[in-house]
Amino acid sequence: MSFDATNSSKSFKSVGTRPLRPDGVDKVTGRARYGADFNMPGQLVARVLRSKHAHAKIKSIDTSRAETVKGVKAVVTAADLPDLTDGDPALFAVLDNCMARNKAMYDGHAIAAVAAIDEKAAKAALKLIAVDYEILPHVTDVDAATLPDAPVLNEAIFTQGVEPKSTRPSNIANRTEFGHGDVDVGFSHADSVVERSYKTEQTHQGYIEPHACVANCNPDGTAELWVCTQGHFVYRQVCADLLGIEVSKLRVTSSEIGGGFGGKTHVWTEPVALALSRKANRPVKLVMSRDEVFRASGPTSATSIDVKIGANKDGIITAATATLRYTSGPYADMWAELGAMTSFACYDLENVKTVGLEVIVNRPKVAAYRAPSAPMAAFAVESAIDELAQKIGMNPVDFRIQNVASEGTQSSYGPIYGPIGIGPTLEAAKAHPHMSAPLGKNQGRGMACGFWFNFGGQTCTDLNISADGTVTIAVGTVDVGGSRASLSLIAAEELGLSYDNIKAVVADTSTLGYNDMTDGSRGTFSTSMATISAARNAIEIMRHRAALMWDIPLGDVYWEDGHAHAAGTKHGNLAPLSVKDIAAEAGKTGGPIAGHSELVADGAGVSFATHICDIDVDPETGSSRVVRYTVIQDAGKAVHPSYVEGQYQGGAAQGIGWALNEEYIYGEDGRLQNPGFLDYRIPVCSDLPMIDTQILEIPNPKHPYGVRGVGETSIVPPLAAIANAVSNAVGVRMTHIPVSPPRILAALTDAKD
Amino acid sequence: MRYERPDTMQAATALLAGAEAKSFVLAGGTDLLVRMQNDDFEADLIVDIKAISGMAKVTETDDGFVIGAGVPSVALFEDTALVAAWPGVVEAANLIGSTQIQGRCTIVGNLCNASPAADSVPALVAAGAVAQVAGPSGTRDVAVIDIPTGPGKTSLAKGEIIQAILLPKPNARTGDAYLRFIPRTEMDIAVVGVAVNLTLNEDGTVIAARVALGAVGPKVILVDTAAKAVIGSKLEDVVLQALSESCSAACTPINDKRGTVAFRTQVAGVLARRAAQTAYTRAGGK
Amino acid sequence: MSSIAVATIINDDKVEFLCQPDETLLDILRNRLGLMGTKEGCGTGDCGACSTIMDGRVVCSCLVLGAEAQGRTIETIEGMANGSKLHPLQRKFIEHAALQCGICTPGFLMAAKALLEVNPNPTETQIRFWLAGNLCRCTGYDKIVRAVQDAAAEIRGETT
Amino acid sequence: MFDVKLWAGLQHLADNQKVVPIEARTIRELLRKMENQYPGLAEPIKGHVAVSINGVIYRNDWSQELPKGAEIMLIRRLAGG
Repeated sequence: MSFDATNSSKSFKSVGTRPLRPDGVDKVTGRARYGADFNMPGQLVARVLRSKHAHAKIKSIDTSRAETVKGVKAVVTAADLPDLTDGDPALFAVLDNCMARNKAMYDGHAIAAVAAIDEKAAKAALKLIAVDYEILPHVTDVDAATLPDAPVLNEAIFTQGVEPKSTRPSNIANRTEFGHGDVDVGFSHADSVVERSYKTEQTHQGYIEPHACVANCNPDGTAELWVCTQGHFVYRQVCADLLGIEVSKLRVTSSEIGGGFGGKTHVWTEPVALALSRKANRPVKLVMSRDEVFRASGPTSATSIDVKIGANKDGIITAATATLRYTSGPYADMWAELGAMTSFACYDLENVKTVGLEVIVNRPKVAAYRAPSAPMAAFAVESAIDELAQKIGMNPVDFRIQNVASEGTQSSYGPIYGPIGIGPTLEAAKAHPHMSAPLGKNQGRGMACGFWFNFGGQTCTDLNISADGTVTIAVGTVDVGGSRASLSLIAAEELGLSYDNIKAVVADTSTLGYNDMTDGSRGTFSTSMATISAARNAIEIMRHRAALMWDIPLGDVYWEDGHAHAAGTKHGNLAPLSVKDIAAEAGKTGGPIAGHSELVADGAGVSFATHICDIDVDPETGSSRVVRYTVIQDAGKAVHPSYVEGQYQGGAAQGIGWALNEEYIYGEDGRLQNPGFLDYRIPVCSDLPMIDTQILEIPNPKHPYGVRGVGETSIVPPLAAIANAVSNAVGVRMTHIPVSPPRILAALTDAKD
Repeated sequence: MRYERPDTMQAATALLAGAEAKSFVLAGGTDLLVRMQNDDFEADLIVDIKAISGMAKVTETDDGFVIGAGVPSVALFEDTALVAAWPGVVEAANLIGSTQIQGRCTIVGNLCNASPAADSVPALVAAGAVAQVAGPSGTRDVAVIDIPTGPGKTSLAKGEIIQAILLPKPNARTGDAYLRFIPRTEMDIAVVGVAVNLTLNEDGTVIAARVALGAVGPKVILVDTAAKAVIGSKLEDVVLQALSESCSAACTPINDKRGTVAFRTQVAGVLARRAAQTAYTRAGGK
Repeated sequence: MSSIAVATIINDDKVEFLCQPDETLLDILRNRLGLMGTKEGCGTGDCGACSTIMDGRVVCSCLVLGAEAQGRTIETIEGMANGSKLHPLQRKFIEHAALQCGICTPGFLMAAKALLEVNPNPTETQIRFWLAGNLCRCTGYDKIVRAVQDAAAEIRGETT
Repeated sequence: MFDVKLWAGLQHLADNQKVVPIEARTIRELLRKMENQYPGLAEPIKGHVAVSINGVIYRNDWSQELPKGAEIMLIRRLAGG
């Protein structure tokens, strides 16, 4: 805990360069092993039976016929996953979501599962499981669920956070509030006010790799899990808790991960695979189909948001309020709260109030999706900001600059900001050639700002120096987008070695201490801190070894540029010792040389971005195309700029998809209509232009190299940037995301009438 | 389930005619294999017709073009004579799915799948294409428009296979075009599809027209009123307006995950106008 | 269901296998032949992760029956490099950081290879439309398109 | 002495106080004293609380020292993607 993470600005040799990623060859030759690419001897195939009802009481489940199918080795239901959650509601929600206990809460909710020698037998068995359902009334729409006549989905849920205490069960699980000042007074000073309601539809992270795992429970109480996950240590903890396995007896190995974006921070089927393996006493492979991924894993919230913002004629915002209703699926969670925290975070406001309402619906359990909850809030707020700027006759970038938060501003969610980067991104946007480029006919330009937190958290790195002077680093944060390259650069920088001398691997849960997940933009931020710390520890050891090799006092040995140097001239101009020199003698100077670090990388700070986008709209069909897109974001320090750009571009593309075409569509029957990539329309290559990026580097004072997390913020502004661009192109304010062609055409038609 | 790959059409139709339960013809497989992924899919027999001679060929005859049932869409695009004669049909066939799908999917499969939103079907109907149907008792020719009877349903009898599509040689000064609306730029099913086929006289006046709509009714719609609106004209603005209105009026769409009634109706008219202008230019009109 | 014997050529090797009539080529490659470089993202031809080249045309192997491979020539990602020498597309994908998670990469490489074989000098628009059947959720496609352009230039002999 | 601000979700567990004055040197001491004063806070402090010190959010490092005059706020532990 003594590690000093303070930024000490320095010039870099490795950090900031763009070497080839260490896992590149494996990934372009098909050798990289993902979740579904692993097999064990005697392995069974698992399939899950899922509810086709949006809401139904499970009166009984009869698995007896399924068990008689030849080749079937185990059938499990909720009875095989007894409740060991000890009153922890969040953990119970995970358990109930893995396997429905009393009620099916959404189309796709797991009811039972089968392990068999092949897929055919498993499928045949699923058809023979008899479930007696009592169909219950359902509700999937966020607003409908809050109406007084809506079916109450969970009789045990009473709205938390209201006074006086609520006495009737409700689909509003909790109410949270943030802000400061007096908004009524603020609005009384406003010359112009914009007040509107907005809606966004539910989207999915849309990773191309479906969830997949191989589970193996042994009769001696040990177990293994091979799984695609953003956090194998967290999966280990949750699975051990749910199955009653001692944590250290469950070894979890993270495979290469084919995309996660938050959706693989949460267990969905892994406890089921373990339960099947335990019952069958055989390894079990469970791979979700794409249909299952959409119906039963991690979408984000659908939302309905009311915003009111007032400004005086000088362009100062005098008050701002927002009420944010977020769906969380069938269980209480905290998604609306995150929306309420982030909504006005970009601005310096004297009077601000946000209220979050968490809404229970018959949809899948919501999981984090890249800067969870922030994009929807930003859509509503940044749309209103744009409209207000127009109303008072200021250009949108100047209006934002006028009201921007900076060091010392009290954030809308409470704390006072340290040094932050929103102002510089806005200034950069204002100066960017994109901002002044001419627009064509039927084109519109939009801009928006976005905010997200950075996480730190528990992190370990083991750094081992081999006899030839090369170095392996074993890290515990899953590499989702090139972090092994970044962390190798960091180790090379700190040790003064070349990048090629470093090999980074992701360790399994039995070979490294606990690590939090790769989430909250923390992977490179946190593990680079642990890696720097581990490297410094190794350097200390190497100084000792050099002193021994030279037989001089430790105090006379200093480290520079990858070498131990003897200080001054009193030791007879000893030639510096390289890492290789020292490593070669390690056996004689005290054994293998390693550096370890176990730390909490707290104090990660916050992250901001500004996006600009041009859209071309066909006013006759409502078709729209993004023709130019620019991302400006503060990275603190870009360790591997190519992969920082990649995060900016990828987040923007996901946001563009969300803004234009992606949405969960539910039928009257409460069933998901589009659980596939055909009708859940993520952007394809021909939908997008090149996405320009501008990396700002405002060093993070709380990181030795000034690094900030960069993974998530880029998905926050696009919804609003696109909506603003479309609104400007067609002259009608678009308030419902996605702004799909039917919505644009309907808005144009309504405006004409 | 059995998989059979007969060498002759007689053998193929006999297999299908003799099948006791559900059987399917496999050509490109881009619809059939998707259906096979469904847990509820059951079949007793799949007959792969690609080994039958002639299935994989486009043949130009004195009367027109014979497109075998196994010809993938991409091969139509590679046939320069066909592209010159029926650019609208080829562009429609080339809108089905991705590059990967293009390498496998066939216009016969597109027709037999009987989706109201099939891209190539309106273009074939506008072009006056004929399906050559082989059955246990010989072959018969059926107008393409008479093959689909509703979503997922065709007029083919048990044991019958469409072995080829016949496209006539276009008359002089004929041009066709197909446009569809999709939310993205690729990979979507048509929300609306419009095909227009025009023949002009020497002064550029339309003397024959066929206008067909997809995805706005339970099956492809041939819009006679739209054809009447443009015959005798040079596609003046008022004529295009009439064409557009008659197409919108002919729509009988539904609201679904891909589009609304209002959207489909409105956009059908817009695309009809645009497709007509392209067809007119291709026919040599100015 | 009785098994079907299939003889085919995969990555220049004669390969024989037995399959069930309803098994896809993707199932065969992954489960029977151990060629797991070909990925399954959807199983319905919508994502392109399972792209392979069959008789010179790129196809979704999830939409081809194993039995249909009889007598065909199939290329998969495992056959793309020439020994230890990467194909220019493979090298440029790494150089341009055109992959993040990498699950879509084998499919993109197969599709891009097929493109450059028919069109050695594609425009950006042609690249984008050709690759529209390959979904990538990480990159926003920018670096993928640049990698393909650069590889094409190298294959044409225009750059290093 | 710090005036520790509570986020709205905690206030009902602390006699509806928005601000609680506490004397403490580290986060650990701060949380322990708050728990002692308001036992209802024990449950959220166990798993759902992060501490903001001058705008920097600490989720885990309870040994963090509290600088004189710092702005201290208890906020929700967040989830990320």
